[in-house]
Amino acid sequence: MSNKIVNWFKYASPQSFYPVAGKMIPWFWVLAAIFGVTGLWISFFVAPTDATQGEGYRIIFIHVPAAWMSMFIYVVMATWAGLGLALNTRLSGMMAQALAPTGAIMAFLSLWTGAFWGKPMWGAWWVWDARLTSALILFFLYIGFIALQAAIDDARRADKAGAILALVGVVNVPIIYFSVKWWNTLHQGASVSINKAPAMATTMLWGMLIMALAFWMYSIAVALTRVRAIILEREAHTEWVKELSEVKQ
Amino acid sequence: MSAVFAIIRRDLLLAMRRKSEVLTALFFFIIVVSLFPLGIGPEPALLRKIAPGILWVAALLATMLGLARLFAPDHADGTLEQMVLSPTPLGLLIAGKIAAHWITTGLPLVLLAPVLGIQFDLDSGAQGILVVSLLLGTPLLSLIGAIGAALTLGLRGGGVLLSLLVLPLYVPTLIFGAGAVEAYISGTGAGGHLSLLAALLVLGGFFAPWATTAALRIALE
Amino acid sequence: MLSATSLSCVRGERHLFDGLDLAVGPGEWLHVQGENGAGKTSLLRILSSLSPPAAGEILWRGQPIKTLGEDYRREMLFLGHHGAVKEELTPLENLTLAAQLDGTSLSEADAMKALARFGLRGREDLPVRFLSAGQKRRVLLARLAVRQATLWILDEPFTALDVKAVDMLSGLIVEHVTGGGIAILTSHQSILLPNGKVLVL
Amino acid sequence: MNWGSPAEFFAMGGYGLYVWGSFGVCALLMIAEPILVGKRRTSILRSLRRERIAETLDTQ
Repeated sequence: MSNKIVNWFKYASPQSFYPVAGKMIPWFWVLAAIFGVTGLWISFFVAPTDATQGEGYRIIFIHVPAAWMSMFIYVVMATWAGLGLALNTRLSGMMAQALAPTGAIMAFLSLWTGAFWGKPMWGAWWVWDARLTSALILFFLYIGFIALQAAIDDARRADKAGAILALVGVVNVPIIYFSVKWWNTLHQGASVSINKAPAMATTMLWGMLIMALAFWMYSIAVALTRVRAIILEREAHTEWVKELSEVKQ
Repeated sequence: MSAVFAIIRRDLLLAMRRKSEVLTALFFFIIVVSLFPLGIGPEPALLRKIAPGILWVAALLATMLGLARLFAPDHADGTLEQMVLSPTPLGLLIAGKIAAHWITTGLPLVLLAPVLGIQFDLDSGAQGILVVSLLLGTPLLSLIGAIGAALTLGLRGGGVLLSLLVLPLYVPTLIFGAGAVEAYISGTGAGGHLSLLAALLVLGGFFAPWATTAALRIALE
Repeated sequence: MLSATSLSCVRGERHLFDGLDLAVGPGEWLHVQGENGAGKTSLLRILSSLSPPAAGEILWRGQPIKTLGEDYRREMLFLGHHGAVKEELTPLENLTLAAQLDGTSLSEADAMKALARFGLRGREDLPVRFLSAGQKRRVLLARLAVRQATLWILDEPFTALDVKAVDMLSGLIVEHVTGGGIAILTSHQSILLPNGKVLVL
Repeated sequence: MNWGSPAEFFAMGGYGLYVWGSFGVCALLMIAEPILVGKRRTSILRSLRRERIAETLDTQ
């Protein structure tokens, strides 16, 4: 038991995590490519045309994974942040910082694709649908997190302040989602919801799941690449960074 | 406990000595609310419909005005350090400061709202619900805002950053607060909204001082 | 009574000090010296429990101050660069509110007496912003006089004081130390007080 | 197979703008993000190497 904890802490130091991440990144890119190609193939060539929404529904093959990932990344980010506060490990804050831009991009994609789906289906680029509205607020939360960290010069303070904001955010996200949904039903929002678009056929579900896996692998690969850059930036003055082969050449 | 009351008394005393800050927020509230009919048109039915939303959004923005100065003066003159070093737990003192902030910004808005409601032709029942919703909601605005004020303490561009952090977190309060009045006007009853608002207030009252304290300790380290 | 073992302090990338040991007993005072940026203020903030040390431990009466918490803070008085004096409040209000914040009670008569001792008689009811910089510092001296604390941690207490006030403060410190108290302070001037130790950073 | 010809594929049954607008922006961001992250990495590596050279100059 104690052995496991020691091992875990060993990988929690930036110095030992840096090479491990470097080894893992190519594999996640390969997985992302495999799932991505399969997912695209299913979404365009296997999944049949929808009876009511025609070909337009194919947008959900990226909309839903982007929406899922934007929420999932926020929770993962808050978890890292919480770990950082509780255990005072340096890597946790760097991970949270590395995840935020990818999460923001996912939130943006879910908004963008939502709008491009909404235009033909609802006849408007933007509808105050409960999901789109919560996605918009989630996007603001990401931007706030990134802006707060950018405004603080001291890296340790930035990590800790960001961690508190992420934790406050993660408590609020369900409340926001619930309140927006409540607000939406009271005002009798759109009757077609973007997620239960067509009667979910099995092939569509598979396509969505595989695309979600592709997004997931992509996010891990990008976040790990970014965390490696952050480690180099923050540990620039340490000996081990100066001894790295990519620095020495 | 006496230290908590001392903090509240001190902040109220300071607010009395610098009346302009309190009055600015109050007049901001009045002016913003009065601008809407000018922009939209004087039709009473329309105004009645948008009144809850406008009054609530204006209250939210007016609360934001003073937030950046919630901890900044205490930080600048070293009082915050003394609060950290006080034998009384910092969380309690912070709760006291948040209470004082509400008394100086939230409470005046609650008292003023019915007067402005007249401009929007709200009947007395809707006025009552408006006051109750603000009474439950404005403390929540101070509580959530305090977290943002603590996080952005001493940062460049702190004021703008503060609104970026805090406004998204205000969404549930806005929805339930304005929704309560709207629900009353449309005849569905405001009970559900108000009890949810009260539940949020309990949750915020429990967590916000704690998160604010943690954020302040980080800012002071 | 107050001892610290192998303290280190890191600001950003810089190590201000490492492996610092110190011990001050009752009836002693410690003069922390060093160039600008040597970490004098940082050391005082660490000793006062405002910021945690990067490494090392601080003991008060043999117990770590981290676990003592409020019991330590009740016995300790810290005065930083900024005096925690509110410009809008009068010296009297500042003094009583500070006492309440410290968890002690201060009668108005005692507060007036302390202010009078430091030459602020007749200015008790004037908002502090109408006072001169030196008079503002005297409000702080009055606070030192009324606060019952065993350990004083004072960051640059002699700045902005005129000759008379410097004497008053020196007298106050001597009185405190001979009464069994402890004082730790930073100052650019050399101070001639009995029972002093010097720590150079 | 859903599509008779490439033209049909690109038209997406009249939803071409919306479907390709979504997939296009998605692809664009997912290409741009790794490139930007890669740039961040090369720029920090470059400054680290420069520092190394400066240090060797100091010791000489």
